[in-house]
Amino acid sequence: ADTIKVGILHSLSGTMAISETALKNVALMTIEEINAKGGVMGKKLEPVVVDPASNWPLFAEKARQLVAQDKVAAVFGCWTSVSRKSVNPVFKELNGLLFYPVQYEGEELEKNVFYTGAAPNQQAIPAVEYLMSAEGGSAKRFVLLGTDYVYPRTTNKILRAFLKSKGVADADIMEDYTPFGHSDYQTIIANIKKFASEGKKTAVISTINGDSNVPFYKELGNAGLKATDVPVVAFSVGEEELRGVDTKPLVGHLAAWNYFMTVKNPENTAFIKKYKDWAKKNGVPNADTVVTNDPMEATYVGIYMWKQAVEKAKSTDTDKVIAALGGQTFKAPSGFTLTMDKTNHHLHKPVFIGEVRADGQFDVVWKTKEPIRAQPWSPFIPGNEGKQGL
Amino acid sequence: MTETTELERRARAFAEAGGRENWEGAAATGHVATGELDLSHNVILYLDDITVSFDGFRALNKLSLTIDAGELRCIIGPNGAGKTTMMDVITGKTRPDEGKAFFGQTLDLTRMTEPEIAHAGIGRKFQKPTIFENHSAFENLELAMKADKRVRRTLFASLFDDERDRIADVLKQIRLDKFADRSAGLLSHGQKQWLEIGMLLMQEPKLLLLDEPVAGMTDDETERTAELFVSLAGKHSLMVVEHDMAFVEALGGKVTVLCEGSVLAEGDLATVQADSRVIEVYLGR
Amino acid sequence: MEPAMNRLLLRLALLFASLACLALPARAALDPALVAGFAGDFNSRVAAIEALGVEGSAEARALLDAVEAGNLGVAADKVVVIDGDAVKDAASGEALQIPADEVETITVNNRIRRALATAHAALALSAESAADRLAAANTLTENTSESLLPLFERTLAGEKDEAVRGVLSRAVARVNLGSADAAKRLKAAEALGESSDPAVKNMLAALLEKRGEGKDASWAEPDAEVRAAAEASIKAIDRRIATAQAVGTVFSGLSLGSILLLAALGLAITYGVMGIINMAHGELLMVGAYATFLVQGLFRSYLPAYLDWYVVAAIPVAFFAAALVGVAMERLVLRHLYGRPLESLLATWGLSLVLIQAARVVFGPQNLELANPGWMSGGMELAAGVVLPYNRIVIIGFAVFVLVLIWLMMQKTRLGMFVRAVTQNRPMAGCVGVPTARVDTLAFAIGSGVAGLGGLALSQIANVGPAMGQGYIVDAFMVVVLGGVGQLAGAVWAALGLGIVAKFLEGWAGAVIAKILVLVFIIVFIQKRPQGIFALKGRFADS
Amino acid sequence: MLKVDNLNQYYGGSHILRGLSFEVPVGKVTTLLGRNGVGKTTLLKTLMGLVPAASGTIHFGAQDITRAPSYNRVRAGIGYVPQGREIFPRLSVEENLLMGLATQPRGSSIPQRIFDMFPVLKQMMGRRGGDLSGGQQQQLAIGRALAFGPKLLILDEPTEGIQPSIIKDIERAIRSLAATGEMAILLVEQYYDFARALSDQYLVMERGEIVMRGEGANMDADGVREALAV
Amino acid sequence: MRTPFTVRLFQSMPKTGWVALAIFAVVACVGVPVAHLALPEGHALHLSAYTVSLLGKILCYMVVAVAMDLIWGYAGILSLGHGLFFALGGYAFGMYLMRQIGRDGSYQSDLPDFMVFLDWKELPWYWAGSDSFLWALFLAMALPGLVAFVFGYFAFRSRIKGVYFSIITQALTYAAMLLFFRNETGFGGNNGFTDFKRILGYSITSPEMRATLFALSALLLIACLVLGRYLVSSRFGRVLAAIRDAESRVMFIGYNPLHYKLFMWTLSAVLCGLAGALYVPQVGIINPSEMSPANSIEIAVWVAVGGRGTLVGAVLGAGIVNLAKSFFTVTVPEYWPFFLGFLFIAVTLYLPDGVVGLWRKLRARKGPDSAAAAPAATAAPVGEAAPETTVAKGATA
Ligand SMILES: Nc1ncnc2c1ncn2[C@@H]1O[C@H](COP(=O)(O)OP(=O)(O)OP(=O)(O)O)[C@@H](O)[C@H]1O
Ligand SMILES: Nc1ncnc2c1ncn2[C@@H]1O[C@H](COP(=O)(O)OP(=O)(O)OP(=O)(O)O)[C@@H](O)[C@H]1O
Ligand SMILES: [Mg+2]
Ligand SMILES: [Mg+2]
Repeated sequence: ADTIKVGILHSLSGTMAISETALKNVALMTIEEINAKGGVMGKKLEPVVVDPASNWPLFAEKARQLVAQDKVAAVFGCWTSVSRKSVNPVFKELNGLLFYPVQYEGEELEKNVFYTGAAPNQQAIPAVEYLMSAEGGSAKRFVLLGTDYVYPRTTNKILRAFLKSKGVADADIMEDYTPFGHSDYQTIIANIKKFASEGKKTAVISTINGDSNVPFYKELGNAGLKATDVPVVAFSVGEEELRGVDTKPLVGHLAAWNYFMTVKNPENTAFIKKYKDWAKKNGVPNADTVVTNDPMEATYVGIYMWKQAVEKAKSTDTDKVIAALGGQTFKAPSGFTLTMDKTNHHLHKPVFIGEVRADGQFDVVWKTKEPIRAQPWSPFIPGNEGKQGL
Repeated sequence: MTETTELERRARAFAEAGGRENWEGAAATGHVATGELDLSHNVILYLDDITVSFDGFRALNKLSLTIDAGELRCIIGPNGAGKTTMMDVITGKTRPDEGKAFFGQTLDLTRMTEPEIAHAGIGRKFQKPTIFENHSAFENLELAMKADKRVRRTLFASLFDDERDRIADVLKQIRLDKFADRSAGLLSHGQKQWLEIGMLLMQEPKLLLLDEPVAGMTDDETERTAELFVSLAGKHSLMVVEHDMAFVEALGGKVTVLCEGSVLAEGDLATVQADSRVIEVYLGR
Repeated sequence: MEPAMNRLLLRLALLFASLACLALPARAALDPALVAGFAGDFNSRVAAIEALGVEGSAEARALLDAVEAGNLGVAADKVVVIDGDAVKDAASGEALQIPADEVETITVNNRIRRALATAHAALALSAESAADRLAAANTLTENTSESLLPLFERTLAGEKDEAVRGVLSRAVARVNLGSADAAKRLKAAEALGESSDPAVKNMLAALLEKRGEGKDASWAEPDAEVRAAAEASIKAIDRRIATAQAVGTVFSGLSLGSILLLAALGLAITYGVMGIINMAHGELLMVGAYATFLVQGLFRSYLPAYLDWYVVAAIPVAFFAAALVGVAMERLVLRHLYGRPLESLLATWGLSLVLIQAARVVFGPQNLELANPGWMSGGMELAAGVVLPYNRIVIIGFAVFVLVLIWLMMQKTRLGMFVRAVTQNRPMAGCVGVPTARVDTLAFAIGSGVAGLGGLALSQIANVGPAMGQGYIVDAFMVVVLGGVGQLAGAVWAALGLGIVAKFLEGWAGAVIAKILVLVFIIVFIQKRPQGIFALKGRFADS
Repeated sequence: MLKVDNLNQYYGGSHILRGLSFEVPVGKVTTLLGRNGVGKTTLLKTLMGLVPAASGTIHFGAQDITRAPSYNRVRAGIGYVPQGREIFPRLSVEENLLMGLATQPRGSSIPQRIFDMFPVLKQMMGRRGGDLSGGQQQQLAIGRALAFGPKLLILDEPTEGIQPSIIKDIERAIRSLAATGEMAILLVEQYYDFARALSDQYLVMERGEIVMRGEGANMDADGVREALAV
Repeated sequence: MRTPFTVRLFQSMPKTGWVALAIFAVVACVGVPVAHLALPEGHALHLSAYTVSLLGKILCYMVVAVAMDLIWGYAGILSLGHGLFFALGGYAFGMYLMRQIGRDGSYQSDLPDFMVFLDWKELPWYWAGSDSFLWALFLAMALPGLVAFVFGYFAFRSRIKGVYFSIITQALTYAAMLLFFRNETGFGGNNGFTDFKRILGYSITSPEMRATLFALSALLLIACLVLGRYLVSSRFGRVLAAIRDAESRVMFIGYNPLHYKLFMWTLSAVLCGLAGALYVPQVGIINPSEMSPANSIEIAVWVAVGGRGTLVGAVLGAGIVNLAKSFFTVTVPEYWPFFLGFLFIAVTLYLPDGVVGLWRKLRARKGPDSAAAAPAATAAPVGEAAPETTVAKGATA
């Protein structure tokens, strides 16, 4: 064939559409860009878009269809952990290739999957270290707040162990969870207030899932919990999520990512412009206010890394591409040159801490000097000692 | 006139069939939690001081009434006197606030559920015909038929030939043989009345409660119905509520007049009709 | 007399200074030592900011503003201020020959912002309005330190306002609690009984700690009298906290209840009264919310001065937008389904899919931003940090308003009677002369419009996005059914009951378990009341 | 007043009304008799527009109402007492009566004569219609149809379930209504004596056809009773 | 005198029905395996793994639809919580599948991965026996059955009916979903169970296993249909329908509706559980979102699309909706909800009795002598044969 098919497996309907649609867009944009530059090994890329509709068994079905029926060379997709868990066996069975662009809880390594989002040590831990520093406000007490599912639970488990190692007593950690789609944060915020008012400097670490963030932040603003008193650092709130929030009362609350739209460097300027143009051209709703965010960048990076690996391997054969991917580097919009780790299929990524601005963007207040290597098997979870690569 | 005798014969045959214990183990069903019907004092229904009120309104007010085994009793009384409510109490649909209700000597109706009461032998025809609209007339009768009505049996139940014949008989009797397969919901009002009477016949209850059975029937049919009921009396006990005096007369039994929830007068029709209070509140001038 | 005089003089001086600032490019120099801290590490920067606040001169103010604007930086070991393209020495204000982009500006993060707030508060202690002073005093109390003591005492000497005095003297007491003078400590411990701050309670509790055992036992606070005072004060604080929190919980229950009610009221009409199993009800909420969003957009572009009132203007818009969608739904689809309630489930499920996707295609899949207007932002602070947010208070009021409206409509108008009659016996309603088709459309429009109002209210609390309705549909049905289908009063009790039960359970068992328990509660409750709270009694009920 | 011409009506496959033609003159009581299931109710439902006429025409006064929706027929002045009462169970008695005024201007009140005829309704104003006894409901249904003063009153077995004294009252009322000369009355009845006492004109229906018609006074002579008794 | 059981069983379905079922059985148990296993990939009749597992999944949905129809269509009880029973069956069997992973998980422990990770030191008591296939199979039926029985007993005893019942079933499944989302519940939280390896030691990804699971699903569906057909055409079915239409009347003739409803309700749940058990190995994942209220509503939607109150309808409905979904999400990924939404609306508006209703109508039009004659004959007016009836057909709506 004179084209190479690639699959895009992101929910365009259902609860996850809110986040995943933008990833589909960025993937299409990247593919167009690659095609405009002559494609991969002289062949054009042909995107195959399907909608797994936020339904996990459907993810597996669609993954199988992409790999087995459409014979795509690689799939870019998934957001939630459970969707990834659902498709993992399919990629393993059919020896396909998946690029997963979202920060996640780790505790996994699959030969057929490349993780371009952050592992906990590339996001959560630096963020907490920052909060504990003088600069971050020397927090002594922590509220670990999340939606009740695996990513928050795991992250908080890791953080608890981490905090303990830093000498934070159990009494100074409050852990609380809300159901999916929870929209009433009155009690929780009252509890946080109470916990925070007991004397020690308190910070909130939020792993609240997308949909609940708007009510959470609205309540936060109206209940008068200011960032200067009790800062909230979030791991799943980025530019896209903040589009639904009036951020004026939230200035100063934080997020930790490997990329922010406000990062200033030529790659990012170009990336943002490309995406805005693409959005306008393709009639994306509200095209003039589209934003870029971390998983979008990760998608972009993932596709390029795959392209480079295919060109290096001179083949789209899964095993060859996997072999070629290790050690690939790419100058990412984050301004850093990212490297695909040879052994663990994760990227070395820089970490940024950003504070929310009144316009819904983030001011980077802290960043790592170098990209950090991922630790998918967190050393803070017992039993992981010695686990490294595949 | 030959037809009348034919009907009579059929009704009588029917009444006899009712005595036959042809279903397996009525006693063994365990359905009748409170024991067997005991008619040793020849009283089948015994109501004593029954009071029912709805939001302060006394629909039944210390009502006492007994019906003998085999008796055909007519109940008349002004609209709203509490006749239907009384039947609700007897069949367990409404629980009385006070008072006793016994079926025979031993069965305390106020403590039994509707299916238990039905099983013990009380059948009822409602004032507004209530039948199974989506079932055919035939199926309506089949469901009503006296049988073991527990799930386990019903799952594997099928019709015996004689049961089938009996249904056919009743269908003919209620003049719905041509409508056997029609959905009951599509029947006319009068036909529904008949169907409900048919269901009651199939049920072979010991006590039949009939709430305005001839409403919406022609005079001719009213007569036939009266004959049918008369022929059922003796073997069965009947309590008939009607406003049609001609019908009540044709039935010929003892008449009880209810008014404002209690008994106003009792006696044969002529006496009652002569009672000035009855004329005042009920019959009119 | 004297303090007033002081303030007057101070203000005059300030005025003069700022005039001077405007008039003269050169200004009075600050002590370079004050500024030097900015060149140091993070902590010294924070200290520098606080020092500037205490200093309080116009130059200091200007410098603080520069920090806040991100214009203060360090270049060539000098602390400098960027002023347009020019770079000036921070202390002296001399222009320097350093290009602006070589200055490494000080990042303004939370810590800096907090220091700035303290500094500003210190400055504001001499503000004219008592409210400003009170706010400043409150801010300072939260971050007291020994260094602020002189400032407090200075201000207390001249302060007249009782509230401000109270706050400040408690702030002083907090500092004095650590004093070496037992008398001071005693006074402080007594004074703090007026507080309702858990932090104060912890400070007092620390005094009561016992170290060691038996004979060697020693108290953190050696003076028994002080301890007794502390104990009494703790009790007083506890009482205040407990009441405030109980009020807070009841309030959040009411608030949750009112939101459930608003989400369910429209359904109480379309389903409860008309009998249409409206699975697209959530999407009608969404339509109302999106309409609100559009109104906000219009105000932003055309009436920015009145932006704060967009929510009020959105009330009719949200109502009619949703009503219009409702009419379309009724005319095109539901009209053909009366008397087939189960089919309405299927059709409205389809409609819901279509509406969600339409919103996604037109507005995009993300959430939309709806800001609380100024008068709905923030909250009323009860004691002990319990805040009743204004948006929630407004929504409770709004729920009552909508409820009264519907109640009047259903019970007091002929339309209401017609609607009830049509649903009870459609053919017969026609046979007494009710134009059934029109009544249906109207009733459905009203129900949908009310759902739109619900959407408007939700937009002030929660997500506005294509799938927002899905989050409420289950709750809405539960409210309507728990109350008893067709019983508006039932829906009200159900919503409030669920809200308050949920909030009390949540305080006790956490949000997840609370939600599960609430559902179990519904299941058990229905066992007791198989027809909902306001069961229809009567002989027709079971037929 | 009402003129029906060659009316046909089917349920699914079966022909229920077969080319019916008749007139209901104003100021007279027209009774329609027939055994169970011959199609009387179906005819009335067709007249009210509850089931569409398959063919034929229905004129009310000068108006062709064959295809008019039910509520417009009521607007034109037809009052209907259906078989089986069909009251609104969850509306109060008062509201049920007010429903009878649906075509009247807002604020019209329930005429006193209804309470004169059915005193029990006055007593039970606040009770829900569905809680009434059968006979009370029937009275309510008649009261509701009379409330707005129809020009044509259609009654489907109105005496069903009503106590004798009130039947007599109804009889008197119908007669007096007819006697005003402003109202036409179409009465479907099984209760022969009642029908005969009221009829100015009768129709007998059988299997969807009108098989006998004549003056009310001749009913006995014409052998209507026997015709119904086959 | 009395027709024997086997005859009645046979008579419960028209001959064409039996023939169709037999053909279906042969295709599913012989045809599909051959097409999947024996035919080479390029062959025109070859069935890919994708197709087989997709169809297998849909077969499971069909069983659920039939179970739903039995309780909704025939007993008039609309359950908005059937997803729960399906998921419980799935979880019960999923536990077995997790145990079969053995030490092949990423932590190489005897415990399932998620337990290792959550620091569980041993299996919780309710996992006891989960390594036994038979126990798992038993549990897949018993668990949903028990839950349904207990829940149904109280609900029916309290005479909870109609929408009140529907809503509490919804509350039930919702509560269960939240419970299962919790990591502490011991079922893997949001991630649920995945990454299955074997059943009875055979690889779950092997084509043979896939074909076997498919055939088993087909057999289960056939069994459900036969059982369902028998039930609804027996007197039991008629009592059930009578309860649906007039529950209190049924009591007055001596049936206890509680027992009837409870039986059907529990049976329906058991069938769902079995379907769930077969579903999980075919799709490779079970997670609490299967219990989300929307999923349960969708089950009702399948049945409504196909035609409530006909078993074939339920089967067709589940098939059509799910195939349409699979098809549209690929061909028009961004607009498929429009297609599906309009499909639902169109069905309600134009096919009041679902797809089956349409089919019947068409058949009635094609052959008036066969299909239409029967109702026409029964619908004759009083005391008369039906000479004119065929002419008059369709005159009224
Ligand atoms: N659930 C209820 N709520 C209020 N009132 C009720 C209720 N049920 C019955 N009633 C009242 O109780 C009285 C008795 O009603 P019942 O139906 O027993 O009368 P009835 O003797 O059968 O009359 P009819 O001859 O008209 O059928 C009536 O006045 C009725 O309005
Ligand atoms: N919806 C329907 N579909 C089919 N047939 C019907 C329907 N309604 C009534 N029928 C049949 O039409 C015939 C006429 O019914 P209708 O109700 O008009 O009779 P009627 O003369 O009013 O009888 P009654 O005196 O018993 O009220 C009956 O045979 C009845 O079974
Ligand atoms: Mg009565
Ligand atoms: Mg009739």
